[in-house]
Amino acid sequence: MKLKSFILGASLAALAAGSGWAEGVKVGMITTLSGGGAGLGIDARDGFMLAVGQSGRDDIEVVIEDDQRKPDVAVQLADKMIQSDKVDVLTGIIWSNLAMAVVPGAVAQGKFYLSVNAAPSALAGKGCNPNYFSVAYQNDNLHEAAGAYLTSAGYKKPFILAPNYPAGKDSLTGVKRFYTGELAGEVYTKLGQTDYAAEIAQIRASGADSVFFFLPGGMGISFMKQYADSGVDLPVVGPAFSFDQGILQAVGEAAMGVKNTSQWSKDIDNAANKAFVESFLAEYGRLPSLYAAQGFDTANLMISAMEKADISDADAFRAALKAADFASVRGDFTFASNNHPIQDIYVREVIKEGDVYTNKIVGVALEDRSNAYVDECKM
Amino acid sequence: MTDPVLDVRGISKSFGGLKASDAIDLDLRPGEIHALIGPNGAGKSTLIAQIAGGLAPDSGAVHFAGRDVTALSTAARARLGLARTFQISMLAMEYTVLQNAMLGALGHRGGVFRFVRSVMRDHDLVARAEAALEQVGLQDFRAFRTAELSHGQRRQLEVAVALTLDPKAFVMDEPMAGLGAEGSQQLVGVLDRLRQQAPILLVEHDMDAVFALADRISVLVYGRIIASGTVEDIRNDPEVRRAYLGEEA
Amino acid sequence: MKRETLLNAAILLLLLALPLWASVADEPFLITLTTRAVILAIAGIGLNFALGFGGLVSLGHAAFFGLGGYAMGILAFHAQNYTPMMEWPLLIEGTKSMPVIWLVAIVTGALAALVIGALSLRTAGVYFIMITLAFGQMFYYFAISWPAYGGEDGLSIYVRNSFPGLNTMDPIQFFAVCYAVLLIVLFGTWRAARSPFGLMLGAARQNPDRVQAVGQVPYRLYLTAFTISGAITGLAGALFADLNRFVSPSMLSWQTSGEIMVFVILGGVGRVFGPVAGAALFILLEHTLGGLSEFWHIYLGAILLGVVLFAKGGLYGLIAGREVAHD
Amino acid sequence: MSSLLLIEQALNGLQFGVMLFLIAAGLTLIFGVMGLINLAHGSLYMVGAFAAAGVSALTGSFLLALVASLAAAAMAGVVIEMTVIRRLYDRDHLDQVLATFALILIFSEGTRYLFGSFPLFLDKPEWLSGTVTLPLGIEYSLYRLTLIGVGLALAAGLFWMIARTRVGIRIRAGENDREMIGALGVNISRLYTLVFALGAALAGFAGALVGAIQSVQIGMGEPVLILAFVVIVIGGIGSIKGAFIGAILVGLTDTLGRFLLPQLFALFMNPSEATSVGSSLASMSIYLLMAGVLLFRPKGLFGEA
Repeated sequence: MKLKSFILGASLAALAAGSGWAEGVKVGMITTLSGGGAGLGIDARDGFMLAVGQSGRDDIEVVIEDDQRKPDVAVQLADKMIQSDKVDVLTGIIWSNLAMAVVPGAVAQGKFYLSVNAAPSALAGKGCNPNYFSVAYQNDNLHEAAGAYLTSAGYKKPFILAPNYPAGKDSLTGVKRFYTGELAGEVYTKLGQTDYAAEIAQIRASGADSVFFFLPGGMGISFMKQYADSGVDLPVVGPAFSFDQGILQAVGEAAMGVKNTSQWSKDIDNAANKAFVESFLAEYGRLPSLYAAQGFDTANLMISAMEKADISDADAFRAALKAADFASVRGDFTFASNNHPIQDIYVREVIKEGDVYTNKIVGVALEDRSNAYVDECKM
Repeated sequence: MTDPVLDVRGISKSFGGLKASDAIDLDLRPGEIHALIGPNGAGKSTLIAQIAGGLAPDSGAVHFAGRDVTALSTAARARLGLARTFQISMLAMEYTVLQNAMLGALGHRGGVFRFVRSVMRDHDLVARAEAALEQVGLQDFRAFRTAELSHGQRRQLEVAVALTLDPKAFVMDEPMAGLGAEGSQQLVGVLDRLRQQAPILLVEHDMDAVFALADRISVLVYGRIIASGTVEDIRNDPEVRRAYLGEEA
Repeated sequence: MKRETLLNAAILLLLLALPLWASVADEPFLITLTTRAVILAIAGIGLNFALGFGGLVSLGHAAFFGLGGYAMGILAFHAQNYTPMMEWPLLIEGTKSMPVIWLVAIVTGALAALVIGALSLRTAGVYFIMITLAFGQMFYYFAISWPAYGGEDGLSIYVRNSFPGLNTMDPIQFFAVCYAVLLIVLFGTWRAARSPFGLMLGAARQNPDRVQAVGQVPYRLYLTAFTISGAITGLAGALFADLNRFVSPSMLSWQTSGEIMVFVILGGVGRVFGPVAGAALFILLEHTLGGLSEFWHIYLGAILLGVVLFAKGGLYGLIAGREVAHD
Repeated sequence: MSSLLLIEQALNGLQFGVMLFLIAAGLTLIFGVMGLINLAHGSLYMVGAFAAAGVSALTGSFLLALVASLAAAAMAGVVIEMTVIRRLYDRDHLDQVLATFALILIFSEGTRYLFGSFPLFLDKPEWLSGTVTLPLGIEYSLYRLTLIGVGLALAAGLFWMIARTRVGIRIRAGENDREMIGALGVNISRLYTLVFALGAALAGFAGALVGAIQSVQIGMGEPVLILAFVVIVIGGIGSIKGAFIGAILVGLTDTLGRFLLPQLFALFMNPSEATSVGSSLASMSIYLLMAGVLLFRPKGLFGEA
């Protein structure tokens, strides 16, 4: 990978620190590069590699493999990276079910795992581990923020829906944690469902004053298109996943005006973020997505730890990670005691810039949000 | 006169408006070859299917070996000793000749649901199968794959498989079909000896074979038996000549 | 059929020698990879029992594979959390003992196959293919939406289950266990293929009318074969889950059924050792092609297509000749 | 629960069923005439949707996009028929399953190679947007109503074609006796290519129509394929009439099941659990329907006994 421009941020600090460390870090990245969900993995990878490149360090070696979104393949790759490539750090997994398959085994073998996206509750509470860090969020965070937004915006009767699988259930639980009022309805849809006519008809009949939905990937695209066409024009709220840069163009006009919650947006006003958005656009010719930002931050967190400690000294390296001494594109960023972020979660609105659909921040839903599982984590 | 081994009593079968079997009575007595003839479309195959199983008559009954088998499946009738050969060869083509014969012996003896001991080491079964092959003159072909056999040899093998069932009666559906003069002659010889073992209900188009073998002949036309009797009776029956032989001649 | 025997021996030796070498050369991942091939081979042998010997084209074997996996997952999950599986009407505890888990997996696979088979075998041909596929989907959706055991997230088991006298976390020891199971399953299948049942089942595949005419009922033969097939595949599922220390609904997805079928075809339908060769070849392809390109599925598809169209009989067909030996 | 809502849900089920029919019709036709089981049928659905999205992005015209979906799917159908499928007619079902499984892999990754990994955008045209008010005051999406209309019209056209036209007579002849139509002097291989292309075009067209209100993405064909299998198994393989009845049944069962089952369970469970259990059961409802039908009619509702 060639860098066209060399910019501020963590990279300069990295240069200044020089190459004082004898031993580098070997990173194993397991992510989804083929099949249906490949877009997310590709963005996370590109964000991560952008930061690695910008650091100018030649002591970071990254082994990248495609998990095909299959848990058994991910486990196999993790075994290979640990046993054969002898990596120090694992990262890259997008999906919670794959993370549940890989992370417990990897950290049990003394490896570090830095999550670029997936952060299931099981790994934040009872299953937490000192070597496991979620750089993105805790899975519930964006849903909690949506609940908080429903409350603060004064909605009295939201209709909430999510797919019938663990992440979907966590989602609605998260919403209800910060929205405790009356619900017009609560519906679980089939995972992978593509037609939402039945649910939309229920929404129409329910007397709801707003709609919250969590339908990742193609499900969200289908839902938004059909919703826009249904004549129901209640305000819609959701987590960022269905309104992210990669997917938004496929939703199109139907997404305009939707409020969505995210811990990152390309218009967060700080130097690191500006530099990131510009350099990503220059490098790859497209706007960065949430996943790209998470990948970028993950790499920079790791680099910041490398500057303070040698990977061979696991305790020092762990402490350096936990300090989170890097310039996050999200601004303020610290780790809670269970190694999940404490950060602001924003409310964004979908807008159109020229021909491109994108988001702008319209408010903060939750300030310095940690997560609900801190107390369950004993480590 | 001894009791018939196979006794078909008044069976009828209709498909839509078409009466394929119309109150048919037919029997088969020990030691005889009873030939069933009739023009194409007379309902011979339908009748065979009701006798051997697979098709239930609308009314009437089939008695075999002293019991009513009308409600029994094909497999159950076979276990009682009703051995059938098919118009089109129904053999396991990938198997050797011996293996095909062993299927019959195994099916008849039982003990199919055994999973460990090699079936080829079951000397009892092998001996039964080989005896049947010898009886039809296929003993030298025992190791051949069935697909490699000539048409005539497959016909012989069909008969051999039927033999392994230790049958009380044979029902043979056009065993001569597609055989040349030489093949027919050979098979006629085999069947001729077979009648001592068990009687044969023979459905056949080859009139030379029928006249050479049959003790009795029944003529089926449009689902009805229009005549039944000895070879001489049938040869001289005017109705048969008109309805059937006339056409053929 | 001397060449077939030679090939059998060569494959078994290779599968044994590779991990032994890897163990000496300190390449533990190679052991893991071979273990995977061995386990998938067992799954393939399971399917081959129905598909190759009985001619039952099942596109729903992922159901048995996944059920075996969940048998392991659920038992081990309760054992690791010290919660009983069931308290009423009788107390059932979880377990981490492999032999017990295998037994449960085998019984679960067999029972599921018995029920699915009893319904599906009322049909034949394309109906059978599609019905088994749909039953598989039913299990898949059930597993995804059933919250008790992780739903789509699946179940993680932190430590591999135990086998008396062995340390199963050591790759080579776990490999030895799986290899031994493979040998036992192979031996059993080889005997069954030559048994009275095997002879009659083969006849039912080639010509069901013939089987009826000799007094046997094809349905019973098919159902027995399908049940045995489900039991073997269930066992493979339990081993596979133990290899990954993880089980999830993706084991139940129809792509898994397709892949198991691919092992059988790549190796050679109806050959006792076919699935072993097929699974090994598949793992090799997956590993080498996956390194070539992000779009490696295209190559995999092309190779599969080539095998189906031009190399009927799979690897065994190419090397040992087209004819399947029966004695 | 109002009866109006129930009627609206029934309409939704009908619309879903009609679209399923377009896919299932090709599948069942190809099986009926050529005896081929084609797993790659879902890929043709995807090809149609991607072609439509591509042309729509270039020209902005929805009608052109629909034409493109028909053309592209039919073309893809002709190409795979002539290169691969043709060699499979005389093979057993196992080979057909494997070869078409391989085609799915090639189609999916090939499409990703051409179009990238992100879902594409395809929208319905302005003049089909919004809602109409039906009798009884039901407000219903105009586009969905159009889908029902187009689907029913295509179904009628298909029935007419098979019953009345020369091609239809040949198709029916081919279903009954392959050798006979050869003897009649019909060019069988051309007839087969034509039937395959027709089935492909129908699937591709459905892909484009549905793609406008769903997500146009890699792998969109497989769930639909499995549903189409359920449809033709219920209806009886090879029967167009069966495919139609089966599709409507599946559409209604799925939609109404999703809607009614959670409410049913809510009568005796707490709401949150009821939605969870109810929707779990709903996701299996069509498979239960299928198992039920097969218990009583192993060859489907309209299969030849």
